[in-house]
Amino acid sequence: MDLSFTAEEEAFRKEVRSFIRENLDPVTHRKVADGRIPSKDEIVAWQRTLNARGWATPSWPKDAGGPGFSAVERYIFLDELHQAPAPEPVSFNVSMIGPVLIQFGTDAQKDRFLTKTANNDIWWAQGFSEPNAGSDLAALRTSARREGDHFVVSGHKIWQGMAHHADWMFTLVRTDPSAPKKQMGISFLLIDLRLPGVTIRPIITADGRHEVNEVFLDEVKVPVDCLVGEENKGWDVTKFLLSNERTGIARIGMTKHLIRRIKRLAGDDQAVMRKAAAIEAELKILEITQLRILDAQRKMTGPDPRSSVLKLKGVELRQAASELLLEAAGGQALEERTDEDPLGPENEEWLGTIMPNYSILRAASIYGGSSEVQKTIVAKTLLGLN
Amino acid sequence: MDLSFTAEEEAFRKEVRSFIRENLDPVTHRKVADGRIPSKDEIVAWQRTLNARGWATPSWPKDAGGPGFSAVERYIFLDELHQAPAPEPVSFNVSMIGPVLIQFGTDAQKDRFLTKTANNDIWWAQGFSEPNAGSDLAALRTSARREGDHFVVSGHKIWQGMAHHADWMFTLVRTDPSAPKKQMGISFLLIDLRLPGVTIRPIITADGRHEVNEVFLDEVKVPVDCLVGEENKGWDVTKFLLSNERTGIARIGMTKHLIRRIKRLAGDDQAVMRKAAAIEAELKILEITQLRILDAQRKMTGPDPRSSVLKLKGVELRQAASELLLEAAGGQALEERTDEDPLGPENEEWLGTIMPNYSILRAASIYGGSSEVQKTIVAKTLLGLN
Amino acid sequence: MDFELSDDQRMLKDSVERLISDRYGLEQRLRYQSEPCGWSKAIWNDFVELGLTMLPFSEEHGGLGLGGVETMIVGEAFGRGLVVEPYLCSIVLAGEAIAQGGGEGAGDLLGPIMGGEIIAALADRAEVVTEGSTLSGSATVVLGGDTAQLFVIPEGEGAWLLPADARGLAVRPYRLHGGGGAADLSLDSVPLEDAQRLADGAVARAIECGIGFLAAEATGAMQAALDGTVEYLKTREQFGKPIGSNQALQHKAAEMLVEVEQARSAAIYAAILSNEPDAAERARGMAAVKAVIGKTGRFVAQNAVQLHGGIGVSEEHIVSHYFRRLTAIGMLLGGTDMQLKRLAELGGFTGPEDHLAA
Amino acid sequence: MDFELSDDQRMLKDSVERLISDRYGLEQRLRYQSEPCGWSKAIWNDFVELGLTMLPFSEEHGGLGLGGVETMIVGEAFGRGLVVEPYLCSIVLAGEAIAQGGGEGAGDLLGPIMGGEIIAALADRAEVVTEGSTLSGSATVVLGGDTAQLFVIPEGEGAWLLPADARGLAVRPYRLHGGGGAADLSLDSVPLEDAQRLADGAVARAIECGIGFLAAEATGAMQAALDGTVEYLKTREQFGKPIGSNQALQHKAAEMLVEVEQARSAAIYAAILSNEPDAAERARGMAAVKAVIGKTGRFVAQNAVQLHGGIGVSEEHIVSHYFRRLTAIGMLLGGTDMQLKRLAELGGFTGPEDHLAA
Repeated sequence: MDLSFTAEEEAFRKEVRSFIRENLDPVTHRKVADGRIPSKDEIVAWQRTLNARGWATPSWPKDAGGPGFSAVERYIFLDELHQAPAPEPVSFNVSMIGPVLIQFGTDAQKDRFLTKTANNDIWWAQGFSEPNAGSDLAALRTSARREGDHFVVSGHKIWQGMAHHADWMFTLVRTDPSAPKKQMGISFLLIDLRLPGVTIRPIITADGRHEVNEVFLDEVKVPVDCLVGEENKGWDVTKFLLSNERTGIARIGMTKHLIRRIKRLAGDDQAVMRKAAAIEAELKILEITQLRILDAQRKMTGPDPRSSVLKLKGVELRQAASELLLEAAGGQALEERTDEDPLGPENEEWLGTIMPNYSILRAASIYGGSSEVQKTIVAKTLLGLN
Repeated sequence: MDLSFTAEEEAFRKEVRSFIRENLDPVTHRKVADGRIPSKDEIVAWQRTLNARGWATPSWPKDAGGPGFSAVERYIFLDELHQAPAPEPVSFNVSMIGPVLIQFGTDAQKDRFLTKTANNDIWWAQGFSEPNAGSDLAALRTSARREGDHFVVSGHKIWQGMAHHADWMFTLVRTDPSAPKKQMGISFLLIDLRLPGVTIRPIITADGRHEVNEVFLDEVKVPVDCLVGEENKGWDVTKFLLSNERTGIARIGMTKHLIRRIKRLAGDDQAVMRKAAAIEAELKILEITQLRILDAQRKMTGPDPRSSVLKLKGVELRQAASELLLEAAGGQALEERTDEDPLGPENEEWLGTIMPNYSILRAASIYGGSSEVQKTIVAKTLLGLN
Repeated sequence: MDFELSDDQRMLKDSVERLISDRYGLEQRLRYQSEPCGWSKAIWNDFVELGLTMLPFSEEHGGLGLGGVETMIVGEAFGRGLVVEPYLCSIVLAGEAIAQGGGEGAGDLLGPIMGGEIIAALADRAEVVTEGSTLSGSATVVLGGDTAQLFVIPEGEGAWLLPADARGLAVRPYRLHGGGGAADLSLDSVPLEDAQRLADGAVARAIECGIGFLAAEATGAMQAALDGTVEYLKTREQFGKPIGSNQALQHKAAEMLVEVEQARSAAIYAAILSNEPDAAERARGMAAVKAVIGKTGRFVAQNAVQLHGGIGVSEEHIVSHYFRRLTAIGMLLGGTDMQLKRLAELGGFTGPEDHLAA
Repeated sequence: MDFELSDDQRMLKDSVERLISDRYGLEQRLRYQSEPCGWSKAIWNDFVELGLTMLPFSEEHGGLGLGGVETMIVGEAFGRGLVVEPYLCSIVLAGEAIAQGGGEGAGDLLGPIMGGEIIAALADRAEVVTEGSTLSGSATVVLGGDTAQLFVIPEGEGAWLLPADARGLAVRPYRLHGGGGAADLSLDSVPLEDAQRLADGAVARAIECGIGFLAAEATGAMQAALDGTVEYLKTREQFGKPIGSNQALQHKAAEMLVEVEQARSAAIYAAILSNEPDAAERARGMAAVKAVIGKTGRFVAQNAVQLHGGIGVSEEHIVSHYFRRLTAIGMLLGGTDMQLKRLAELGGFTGPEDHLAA
């Protein structure tokens, strides 16, 4: 039993850190460190910088154009991005549609999309949830009827993160409304968002930001070559996508960054420092849990329900840290500011997004499988309770 | 709106306090203050002292031999006992079987039992739970078949608090196994524990004490005049009993006593004092909640689901205080002592029962309707969630 | 002991609640917030006409001479409506400080405040010193300071009254998360010769009234958040049944109810405490009230959002606004930890002595 | 990075677990506890014969030269069995202190300890001073002190080795809630001339090993408590169905699992840390380990009892014993708050500096 990284892994960590230090645009870096969301251009530029180094798609295998990282390298790479902090490669591209196309795409689809996806020449949106299909995703109603070489798609999708930046959307549609089980009539479709009949409406969230959207589809004609996998077999693709790429789900590096900010703001407030220590202690141990599960996952295939453990504790600690950061910042954090406010002096802690980030981080226990859903998964699959 | 007590109520509080100060045996007082359980003789003696003053049965109406306290007086009386601290009148006698006999008993039963019950000439045990009938009380199996002037009772009861002190037990038995609903075939019976076929077996609990018991009933011949209410209508009696007498269910006075002990032990440990303040703040507010509900209950009849609110928060704070007391006492509280150890010097804090009491107090969120059951009651009756 | 409202109080409650339900929907509120000063002059005038701005002041000062319970009634309705008009800052905080500490001139000062013509604000986080007959220093997050014409600046146990256009006084106004506005003040040798001095203790008393109002406001917001959550649990369906049929969510809602009941008790306690003559008793009690409001508000807000799922963090859904306002309330006039520290320093409610010794 | 056990470690695990499952049921444990010294000499001899008492000591000292992972394996099995024999005090605490600080004589001193003939104990809560060549003061809750023949008494950064029958040393033995025994010591001018001095740092190192062992023990106890709880949820029926079909109880069990996984990680971390040469790194890490063990143990113990209902607090049910042992573990060698205070004082794991600056 050995917790230490190999010399190669340690060297890789240093290499990643140096690369970030030397190549991340200072303004982008300041923004992420301040808890602001960078602009689309800044995010795209950073992903292209990473792509030029071969690192934009950490989970893709070498023969699909990825770096062919080991699980540990992937972990180290993400941890360094989170701690730096630097923007992650756009997850819709890199962790979601990319692996799906690699696994289920036709050669034509791979040729058409993979390179552009890695380089963010195409920005993808995820079109899964609907107003009445949240946790119960298979209840979706967006319909696609086949007409010649096209699917004609109509429906209403919601919570499309960054869809206003996006060029394409991967989405789930109901192609067989008469299927005996609701999971059986669903297909996985790629939709060009510039097509007629697509309307994107912003949703402003509790942090005052425009990050998510609704997408209305009104008789949108989607060519059949945009079907991924078989018709009516979209649920298999979905299950693959949702169980894929859980590395870094605990977001430990992001929480560490919050701890750094807390310590800068706490000064000599011993009560805050004690609470920070309580979070740090659990976080340090969660890092071990993360590595243990990573180690076990190297030796298995398919989804690992223990990812739910990482998500539950990771979210708990990240939310606790964001709450403590708000406490450390005090009343002045209540002043309304926006991500677009000018950057302040280099050494001044930016309070402007602490309250918005505390607010929006409550959603971390909702999206990607709410904490309630995760507990049910743990109870059923790890404890056998039904 | 007015939170203050009337001059009469304030005077009554003083009177109760003086009475306790002047009449409570110092050894009994020391024991309760130390967190020990007094002996049977000490408990009986105190109840008789209270009874001589007319206060042993605070919830009984005047015409049944009680003091005829108002709801507020009952509250004040119990609060003073809890804070003193002094033993409560034995609840099996005073809060459970007494009110049942007053409501459902025949004149003969009242004459036979009430006076002796008030004076603790009879000590009662409660015989409700069975190994397979806990939260699901109506699943009980103890059977009673009618044979002439007797019921012949066989079964296995569990968790009889202080049954080893008891002379009689009120209990639930199944008299009609063929009833269409399991609640419909149950009768409420009084059983003399000296009858042949009764065996009492101690259960030692996590605090090392013998407080609860199992009672085995093997063909026990119980005279029919020991039936309370109608045959097969015992469930109505039970519902009355369980919903009756919720005054003081939050046990605020007991928690205050724990807070006093915490403060004595904390010395200048600011962290403990801060945690004590957190409990105290909520406790102070719970007192207002208690009074609000008391005020509302004065104007209604029947069970009040808001009693569940008091039980939930009251137990939470009492358990938190017992945990903090353990923390304040530190490692030395781990030394095994018993209630029978000699009393120490007057001003020395007795650590011996802090750990046992912390342990056994975990049961406060289990018995009398577990916290889970209380939350279900709140959700269903106060929020209409089904 | 009596928890019933009097007939007059019930009438007040009805009329304030009607005003809020008629005039203070989420979209209306957005409109008010987009007015230049960040709130609605029309609504403010309604408050004046309804007498709300005169409510807590003595008849001698030209007010209605009503007390903590009436203020609580207003606060609870305002909390449900998420009212952004400067009632807390001008009437409850600055107004109360002037009423308590303004001596003979208080009535004259309060006139235009009660009339709604002047907005006043209390700088509860001021750090200032007098130098000769001038005042210098700064103050952060002065509630309502963005539109106030008159400032109460605590100094020592008393305070100074300064007009917003006083020489040497700079005001940096901004909006607050959760609604309302504030300002940071910077004071550079502001002359005190014309300024009015408020008597010692007035500010402490005003802050206690502010805590009482926040407790009521929080109670209204929490109750509304709970009501909305329960409604959502009953109507939102997933997997073919209302999500409220999930026992885990039922239990979470039950836990919320327990905390809302505690918040309500805290608000009532604060209302009654405002008449308590013993300053130490008030200080202890108000520290407990604010600590409990902070803790319960945090719990209820977080769980209301959680049980709403995604739409709980949408600007379009009112629960996200309750969340933010409750978060802000927890931080204003001293956060939970500060209040508990204070309560511990004051010795708490239960001393270490034997109860029978008392 | 590798979390697999080696073949030797797996063999050790199998044999210790078999010993515990064969010889350490709840009733057997009760019998051992009722022996005069409060534990079983026969079981102790089994431990000796299995080599467990030699396990952590270097081959140079006559031990097996094994490390933190092996100790963790033993600790976890002992935690599941609720072992009451004086392994922690004599081997892990006092033994380690002697091995670390005993210099050239350590091997001779350790011989009878490894042989199981002598029980040693470490007074981690000693308050003593030297006066000339004597030692005076006291120590409370010395683990295993009730049956120890040899005491390690920390003084300054080092420690003194004293036989239990030393002149001026009074031992008040007692049993502990949760199992095992301890003693309070009082030292009245105990002569030091024959006493052995242990080198500076040895006690600190021993206490770190003790924390590691407690972490493993706690993990074993928590896992067993969770296993028993899940089994109970599946088999106990109320209202015509297993109580484990209640979603609220399922979720509580899931929360327990998360904490048990954290405890296991803490134990593993401690095992690895025991080889860490950097003392500051070890100190920080062990503070985190103990804090997490205290918190998770409290949570798992409380919920295991709660989900068992009434029988959870019965002496006859093993879950009540896990509850008490986990409570005790949380309090031994420094409670959670003390560890967090220490971690904060040590600066924690993440400094305030920018990550990229490092």
